[in-house]
Amino acid sequence: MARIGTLAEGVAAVVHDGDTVAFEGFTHLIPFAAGHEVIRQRIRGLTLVRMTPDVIYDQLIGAGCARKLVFSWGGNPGVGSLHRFRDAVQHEWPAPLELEEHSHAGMANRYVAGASGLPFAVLRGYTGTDLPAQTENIKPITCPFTGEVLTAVPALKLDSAVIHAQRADRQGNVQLWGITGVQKEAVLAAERSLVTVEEIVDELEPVPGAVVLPSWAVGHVAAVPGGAHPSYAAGYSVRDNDFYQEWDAISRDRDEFTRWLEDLK
Amino acid sequence: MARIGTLAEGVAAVVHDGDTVAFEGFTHLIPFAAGHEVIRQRIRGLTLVRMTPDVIYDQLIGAGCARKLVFSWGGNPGVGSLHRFRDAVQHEWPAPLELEEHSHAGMANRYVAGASGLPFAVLRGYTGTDLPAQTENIKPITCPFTGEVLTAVPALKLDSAVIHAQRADRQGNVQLWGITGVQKEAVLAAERSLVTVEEIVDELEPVPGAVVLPSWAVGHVAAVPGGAHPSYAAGYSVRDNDFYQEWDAISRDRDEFTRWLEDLK
Amino acid sequence: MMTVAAARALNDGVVCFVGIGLPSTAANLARRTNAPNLVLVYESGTLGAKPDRLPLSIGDGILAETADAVIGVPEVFNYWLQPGRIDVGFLGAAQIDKYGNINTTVIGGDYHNPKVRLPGAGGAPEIAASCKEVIVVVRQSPRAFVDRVDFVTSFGFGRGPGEREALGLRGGGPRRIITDLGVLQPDPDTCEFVLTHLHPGVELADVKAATGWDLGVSPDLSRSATPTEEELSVLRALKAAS
Amino acid sequence: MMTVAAARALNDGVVCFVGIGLPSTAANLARRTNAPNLVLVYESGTLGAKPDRLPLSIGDGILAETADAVIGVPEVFNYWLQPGRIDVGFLGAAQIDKYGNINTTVIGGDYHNPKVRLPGAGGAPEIAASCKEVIVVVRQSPRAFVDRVDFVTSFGFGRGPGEREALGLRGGGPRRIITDLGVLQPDPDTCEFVLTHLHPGVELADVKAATGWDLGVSPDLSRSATPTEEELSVLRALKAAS
Repeated sequence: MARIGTLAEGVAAVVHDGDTVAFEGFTHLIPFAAGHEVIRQRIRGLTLVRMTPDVIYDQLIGAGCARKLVFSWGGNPGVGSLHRFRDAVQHEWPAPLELEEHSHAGMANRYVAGASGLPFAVLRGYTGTDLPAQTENIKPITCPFTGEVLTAVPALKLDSAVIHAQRADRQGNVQLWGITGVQKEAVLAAERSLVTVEEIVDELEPVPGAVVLPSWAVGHVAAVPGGAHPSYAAGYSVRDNDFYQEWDAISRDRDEFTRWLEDLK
Repeated sequence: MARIGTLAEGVAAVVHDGDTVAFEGFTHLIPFAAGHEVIRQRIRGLTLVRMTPDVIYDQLIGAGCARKLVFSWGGNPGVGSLHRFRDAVQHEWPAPLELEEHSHAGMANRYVAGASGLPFAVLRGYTGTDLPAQTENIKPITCPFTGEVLTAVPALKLDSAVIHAQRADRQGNVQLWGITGVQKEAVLAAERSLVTVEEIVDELEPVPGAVVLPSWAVGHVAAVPGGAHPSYAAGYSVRDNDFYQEWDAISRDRDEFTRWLEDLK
Repeated sequence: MMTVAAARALNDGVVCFVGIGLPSTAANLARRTNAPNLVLVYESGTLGAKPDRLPLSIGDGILAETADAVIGVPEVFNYWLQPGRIDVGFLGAAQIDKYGNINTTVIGGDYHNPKVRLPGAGGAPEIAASCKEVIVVVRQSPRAFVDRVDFVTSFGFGRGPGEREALGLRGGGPRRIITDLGVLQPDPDTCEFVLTHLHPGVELADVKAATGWDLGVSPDLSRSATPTEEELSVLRALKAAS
Repeated sequence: MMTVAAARALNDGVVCFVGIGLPSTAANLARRTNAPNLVLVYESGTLGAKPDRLPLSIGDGILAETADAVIGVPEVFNYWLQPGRIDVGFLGAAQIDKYGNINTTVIGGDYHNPKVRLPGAGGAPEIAASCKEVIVVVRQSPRAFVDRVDFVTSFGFGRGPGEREALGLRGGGPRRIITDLGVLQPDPDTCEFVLTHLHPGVELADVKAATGWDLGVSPDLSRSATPTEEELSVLRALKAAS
């Protein structure tokens, strides 16, 4: 059964120094507030896993929480580059950042394999590209029936996963809807999980397109209204596109970013 | 875009002599009316694919439409045996029936691989059982990352798939809800598909838990109210448990069954 | 008594993979008596179903209507069963042997020309492989309790200790066979099932006579408690409502 | 003009995999002009989205609200893209070479110490592999149009004919590069991209100067039609609504 508590309790219980951790949410429902709490709790040495690192990982990387990034697309969606990510890769500031790079299809299948208790996934992917040469984690695999050669990627085995959802009930059953990305897979691929929610309600009324994670498959739940800002929670908030633009200016300059970081703490 | 027509047109267009065909529906939404139309159109030489052959395949097997059955559990759920299936296997009546036998997990993954355009699927399954010795279609596969040995099964590549759904709109978009089984996978794993529906409506109002198959992924749609009887369509009908009991008596005896068959035609 | 004993075997709060028939009845009895927080998972794709009557099939509408979540069948097996998220799996058997291997495929003859063709595997091979523990519920008779099954549909302990580990199976395997006469559990050293409980009114000789191998008896053999009035009345109510 | 040319490249009724930015604008323009039955698939999991304004991100709420179906991200790639169900994929590029190979990963230096770190692959490698055809939309400059890309993020025709087939790629590969100056298409024999259309007011010399390889010219070189009043007004309205 999921434990219901505060954001600070949830982050402390779920995200530990040195963890391989995923904060997921595909544009929608990105758990920004939990990311900020990780920065405040000075958690270090994280291997950050996420399909689209986005502004949330730009912040965690700039704050020095990360040692490695496993990802498939690292940009500020609709705006441009992630400057803290680039600064870490190109100039090792504030620390070197190891990269493991995949395609979306590869990452999605790695989550599925992790959620499925399998050591690897098979896909038609990466063929002809220079990506396999950069990692041990993309290998050929031969179909035992047809002889066809496909691509294998290892399962994501996460220490921890953090997602944001619209709501949970008092038993800790979690409900999310709209664009649901790979959030269910991230939680199921992780040893420990934290779900921040817009609200905790007496009963989860069914919603079309909703994904429900039963309480017994969830570690911790914390009510954090607005916890996805500047991303959004369908039915509760809209995306703060202006902040994504502003982030370009904040993050472009180390001093400007450092001021933002001090304000956060 | 899906073509909307009558049941007879749909069956004639989709299910051909010698096809590898799946009629899917997990207890719920079993396309019985379409199966009966296959019997009426005297379609022959079918390789019938289905996780739970159920009464619908007992009827098709008894009627002599099948040459092979690919399945994972062949019983009359809640009642007992499928007598036509047993008679075909044990006494080759009305014709010999070749069997290819899997577990539910294996069959479900074979559908997923078919829907995914992959030649095979990987699972933790069949280990230690006598099932792999009976078919070429269960083989070991080694994880290229961990060296662990798992099980591979080939994708189901279907010529045709037939399912029943609650409704479609006039563009041929299909909506089903409740227990949705492997129906989406069956349609996506097939070259040709037929969906019988309870009704055709102007607009598909969203329903919690619904699966929607877009028109451009569906071949043929036919309005067949009650087309799942004696199984059921949530929101439209309830399961006719008495018929499942009656089937035990009808199917137990070849003459009794033959009378049922004559009445059907 | 078999149903009551099966219900009692379920601890509160565990996640239980349920098939139709006796397992479903036992699980629903447990949810109303000793295990109110039991989580029922049906292979039709209903997680946390809370039916107020006994479902008549694994795809009964009452399951979807009362479930915490309804998912597709591939997800049941891949996301929930395979990774070992299910605590207890219930299985039936046409034949079971002294190492808890189960046959639901063919009896007699050979595979291609069997004497009796049974329904086959269904979800059982992976339930037997992946659940933390498996409870087998089956009526005891020499025909069902055999020295060696004709066909291994679901793997128990193979031919003895260490085989599950060697095959890489992660679940704990069969921990209990509940019959109409008593309860059998595997000997920790040999993995051979021995009698641990006699149901009320049953004599040891009855059980031995109903077993096709030379049945061992646990040194701790005890007698199952008689069904309570509450258990019986809940069971009657459940059956009446269906 | 780049947007209008991209919109015109979409035939009515096709299923189109759309990224944010110019491809999304072009696809939404096409849906309002020459291709009212265009099916838009966004990688965020919306099948058949019909936004009434331009979405600002790939996960804009308007996409889920107007879609025929909303699915998880793994399903987008596994059930819809991978099996070849998508007719047209739109891709951008930081670098593209004469064989239509695309780089969106790193420029200069080497992979571990690049001069410029770009966002990476996203969905592009599998879009390039699996769609029946790919349309690349990119501003033309010698820095972007290079003889050989620094890193192959998405495979076009490799180093020439036969390579896609040898690799077992099932999609048709890049069939069109639409730029701000004109349109390039692969020569059927060499797979090298040659200029097939000049946009209004652009001279051949301008295009050659903006290309980092010795650009070939199709014998059928023609001039793109000037954007119509309708195209321009729909485009203005789309942009104003966002």
